[in-house]
Amino acid sequence: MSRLELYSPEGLRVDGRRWNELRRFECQINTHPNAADGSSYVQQGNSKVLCLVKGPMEHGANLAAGTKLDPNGPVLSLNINYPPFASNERKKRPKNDRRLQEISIILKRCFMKTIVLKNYSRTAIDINLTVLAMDGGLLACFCNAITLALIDAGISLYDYVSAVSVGLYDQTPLLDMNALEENDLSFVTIGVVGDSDKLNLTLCEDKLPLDKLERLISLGIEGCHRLKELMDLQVRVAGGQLQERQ
Amino acid sequence: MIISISVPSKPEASDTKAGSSVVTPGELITDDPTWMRGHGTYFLNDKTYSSVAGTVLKVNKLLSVVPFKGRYSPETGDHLVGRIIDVGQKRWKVDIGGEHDAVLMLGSVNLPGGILRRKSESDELQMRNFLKEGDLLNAEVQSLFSDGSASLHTRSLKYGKLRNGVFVAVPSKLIVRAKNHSHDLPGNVSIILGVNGYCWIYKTPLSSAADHSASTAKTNAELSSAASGNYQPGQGSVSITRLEQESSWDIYSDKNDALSASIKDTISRYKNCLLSLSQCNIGINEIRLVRAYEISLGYGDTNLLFREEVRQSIGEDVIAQEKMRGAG
Amino acid sequence: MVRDYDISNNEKQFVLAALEQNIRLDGRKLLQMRDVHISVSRDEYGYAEVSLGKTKVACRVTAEITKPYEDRPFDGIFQISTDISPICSPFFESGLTTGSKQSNDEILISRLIEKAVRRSGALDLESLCIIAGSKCWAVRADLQFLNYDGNFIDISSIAVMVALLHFRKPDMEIDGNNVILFDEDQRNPVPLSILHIPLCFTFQFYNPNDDEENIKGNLNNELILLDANLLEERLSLGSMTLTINKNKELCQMVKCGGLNIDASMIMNCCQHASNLVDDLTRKINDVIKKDSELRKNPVEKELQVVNQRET
Amino acid sequence: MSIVIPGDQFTLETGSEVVLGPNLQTSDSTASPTTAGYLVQTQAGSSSLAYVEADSKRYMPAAQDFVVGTIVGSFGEFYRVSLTNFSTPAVLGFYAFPNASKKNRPRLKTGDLVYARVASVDPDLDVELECFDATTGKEGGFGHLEGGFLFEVRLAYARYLLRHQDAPTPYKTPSNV
Amino acid sequence: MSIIVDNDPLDQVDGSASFEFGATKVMSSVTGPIESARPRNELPTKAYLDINIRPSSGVPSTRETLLEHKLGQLLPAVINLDQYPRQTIQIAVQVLKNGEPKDYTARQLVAIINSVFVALINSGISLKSSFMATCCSINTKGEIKTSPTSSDLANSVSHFVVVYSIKDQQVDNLLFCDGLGTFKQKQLFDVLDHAASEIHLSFQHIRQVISSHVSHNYIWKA
Repeated sequence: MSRLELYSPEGLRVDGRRWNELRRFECQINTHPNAADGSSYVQQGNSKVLCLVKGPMEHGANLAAGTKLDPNGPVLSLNINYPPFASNERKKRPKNDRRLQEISIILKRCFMKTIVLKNYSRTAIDINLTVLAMDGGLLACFCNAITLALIDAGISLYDYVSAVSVGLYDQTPLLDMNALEENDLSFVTIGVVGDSDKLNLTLCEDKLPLDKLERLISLGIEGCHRLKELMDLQVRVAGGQLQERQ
Repeated sequence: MIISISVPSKPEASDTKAGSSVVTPGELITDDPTWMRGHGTYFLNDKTYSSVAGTVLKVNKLLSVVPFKGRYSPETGDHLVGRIIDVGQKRWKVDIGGEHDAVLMLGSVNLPGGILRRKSESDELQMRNFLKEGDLLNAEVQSLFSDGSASLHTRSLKYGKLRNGVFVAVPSKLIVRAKNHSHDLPGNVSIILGVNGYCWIYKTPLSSAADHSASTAKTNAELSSAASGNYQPGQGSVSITRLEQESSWDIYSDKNDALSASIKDTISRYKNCLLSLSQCNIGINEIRLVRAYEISLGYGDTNLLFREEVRQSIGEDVIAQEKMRGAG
Repeated sequence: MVRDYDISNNEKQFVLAALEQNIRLDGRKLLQMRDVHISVSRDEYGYAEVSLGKTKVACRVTAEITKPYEDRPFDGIFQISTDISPICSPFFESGLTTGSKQSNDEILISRLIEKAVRRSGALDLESLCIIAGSKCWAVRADLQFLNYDGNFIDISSIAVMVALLHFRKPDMEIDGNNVILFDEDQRNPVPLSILHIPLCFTFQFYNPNDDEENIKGNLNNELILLDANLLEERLSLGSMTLTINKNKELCQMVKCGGLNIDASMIMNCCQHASNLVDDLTRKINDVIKKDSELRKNPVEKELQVVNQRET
Repeated sequence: MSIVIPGDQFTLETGSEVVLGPNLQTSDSTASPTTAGYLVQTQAGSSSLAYVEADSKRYMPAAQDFVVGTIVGSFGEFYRVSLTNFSTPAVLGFYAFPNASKKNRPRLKTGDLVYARVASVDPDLDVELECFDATTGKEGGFGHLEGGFLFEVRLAYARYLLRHQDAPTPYKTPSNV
Repeated sequence: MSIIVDNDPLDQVDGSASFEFGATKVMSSVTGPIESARPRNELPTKAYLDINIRPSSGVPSTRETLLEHKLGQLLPAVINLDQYPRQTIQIAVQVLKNGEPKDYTARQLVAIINSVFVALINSGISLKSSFMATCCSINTKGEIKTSPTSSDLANSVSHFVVVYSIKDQQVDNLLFCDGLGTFKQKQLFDVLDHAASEIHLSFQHIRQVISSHVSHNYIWKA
């Protein structure tokens, strides 16, 4: 069905990876020390996402009018900025793009169970995501970027949430899909909590044979654990730098 | 299943890990249930985990994790700089850069007409004449509420509305806690280094110049010792008689004094020095600030100090000097 | 101000305590669905009412001829509208501000239905094309939420699919660039081409001990239940929606946040849903079959009887 | 007893004192119901009583009713208590408990159930509740309800149940399971 | 004309009713008095009516807004709004079957008004009087037809929606009259007479439905 050979008989994908290889993962934290309480930059292959976290604070800028602060936990507001230049189509997205709205709700609910709520009663936390370039793995990049930015902001989390997408080519699961693969193959995005096998979020929007699901998820979990390791390393490095001279 | 990825070679993580025991969220700190669990941790099934990225701090039997970064959390006795954001029923709401806004009760400020005056309803009605939205003030944390938000007071002459200067915000973590947070600096300029990271650089007031220089000289010696110890409210404040004399409407004036160009230049130089230290993540105290100021004089024009690389080199020079002196 | 149901701690504790003993207030087992009741309209096409316990949803499918989208000249148009009216509960208020709890629920419901039915290709869009680039059928499914007692997602997927299966569009002929539509009396209207029947199953997660219990460790004490009613849905700590068809294809799997659930338990849910999907699909097909039998005109029926005798 | 609906008219006996109960409105000497229900007219001594017994789902507070409500929050020295979902919450003062004082405050959390009595009702003000017997100042069985399960019944049925124990209207019947 | 009324079919709202006559069917719900969702909807002296009408297919349009407006004009005359200051009464209507050509709203409006009346009764909200709506059409020959069918309407010159209040089982005040098309003054009066007698007849049925519902609610009184 596709004009491109997504997975060659020799076991190579369009970008030269094998089925179980992640794309190059780079991340930084504290990228915008003056603009926000916490900030991060995540690069998965050619997908680049920036995340700024403001708060916890009592007066959220993104708070919808009339929303009251919750005595049991923070009010998360999540704003996704997806400019036309970030993707190949250069399509201008309508303001209330249902797909982005859905993603923002999913992420909000995901992190409401990850933040130690009881420490942040009556506060607001604003999360701003900006896509600089998108080459697949939108939700996964968002999720990883938010985790890092929240950690950078010093907000209490139970654990890391790392996410990755896994697709299916015929019988072969493919880890960390790029945009070309996402266009033609069914895939599932999963978010894993720390080093456990527990899933915080799963999102699958295309048809997948049920009996293949287990393989995809187990590959995804291993990918997530690897990402978590990489993120953890970066947090420690950045923390060490921050501490050096205090 | 093996996942092979091109990973940047692992930097020597061991040096940070072993030295000050850095932990990240979800990391197991101890499975010994006898520890008391402080901030930055959570406890499940007899095990204590970290909830932030930071260093483990053990005080007696209390285990907590100090995050690398984070918002300021107030403690009683902290000397702060804050900004009024709301005037409410008998209280002001003050932004202090923390998770919660602080409150300043009408009863916790000095009003014109002396300290022993009763607060009347007319005071309630003219609260905006004292302090209004946007005003900056320095104050002390009087007490904390159960949710960690602070109640402030300005019942001392050294606290109150701020004038004749410029506001600088730096990360609160960089402010080194000391006995005294207001300093008179060379160049006829003073600074309040709010514990919350909000700072105020202003022209040294004429009347108090003499008083303060005496007190700061004394505290300079004690700077290195950590500011723990006993706290007494209004510590180091001025006698009541002076207070009464000065508690006039003047303390709530909005008018700045005429500042000479040289003072303005010095203030902005200090501001840039402060930002240089902040950019280089150097803990800020009076000595380092003065050193940075001295170094910056070598760069001549104040305008140059806006440049990032200049700031970086100022910061590095400060550290280098410190090391030299430490060695010598 | 966001209005919500005020649920007392007593109710919460009671429900959770009962769930722990595998008892639900309406007497079901944890993974048991309520009885699905489907009725379709006798005198018109494309109208179905579905109820799941007290939850009730109606769906009406209509079609008209329009111009196809410019970037998709060979496809027809299919739209699903899922506005929730306060008629089903004052909880769903009209004209909500974005960001409130209810509007989030509403967006999720509409996206889930959209993805379950439209994106999974349940309706063959190419078959709706009449003249490429200039004329096509625009099919529209309007969901009417009538009564809220939890689980709008699952019931909506059933209602939309039944209504689509029940719908007949007028037969037509193409004459050059003109389209001739035939009346119901002239020619029997034709059904839509439905490729598969995706059905949603929504699981709710609870942890009777503590929200935090299972963040670390491997206790997996979470309770999982299917087809929650109002009270259960409001008390839920997380949910997951699976969309499956009877070919055992997973069309959608969405777990948005909520309790962290072990992958193995998620696989169990999938297994359970795939067991249920056959029954439910059969039920839907039975309703449609029964309806079309009733509709067959008497002459045809007689002929059929004759045929049967002959064979 | 006859079933009446809005618009039906009946004359009230002039001269004698007539007490109009719920769901009735008057103009001059005629009265008409405001909703559908059973018209009840009874004679008690010199005065007569007329009211329409009607069923509905939404509880409208009336003074002296015994009610069960859920605490939904607190402000100042009051709790907000929800008697019916989506209705304006009633208020319950911290001092409307037996032996409550500034030092000895009731400790109720959001979500707790209370059994209370409606103290005052005015359409222009918030409904007030109290958790002690105003005549004696004693407990009177009110207060925090623990355990058990809450369920709703139709108001008419609640009144029916209560009448048979000679008590006025609660909206939710507490029952321990 | 056969009328089918279903009393209180919904359980999440305070009062509900579906009203079906001929090919038109409408479901209405009433909830209230409840707390206003927005401060600007709080009227200091009376209840705010939050009316919401949804069409049988498609998204709400100006058509529904017009119907909402007409209903909003009629209801304050029959509800004792001043008994519920600062509260909101939420009325939600779902048209299930149009039963008339696209450009007409007469049959729908009649069904909406009548179903809202029964729903209001069920909700226990204080009413000034009972009321009922009906519609008439005048065809090209000048004949008046009550409760016109879809094809009657399509062939009519003018059509009317008339609402009367009912007092002591008799038709009382004219609450609302909406006429569209061209007609003479005399025709209008004729229409009103026809409508009044039609309402007088039909209301017996509605009354019957309400009574049986009341006695069903008080099943223990039997």
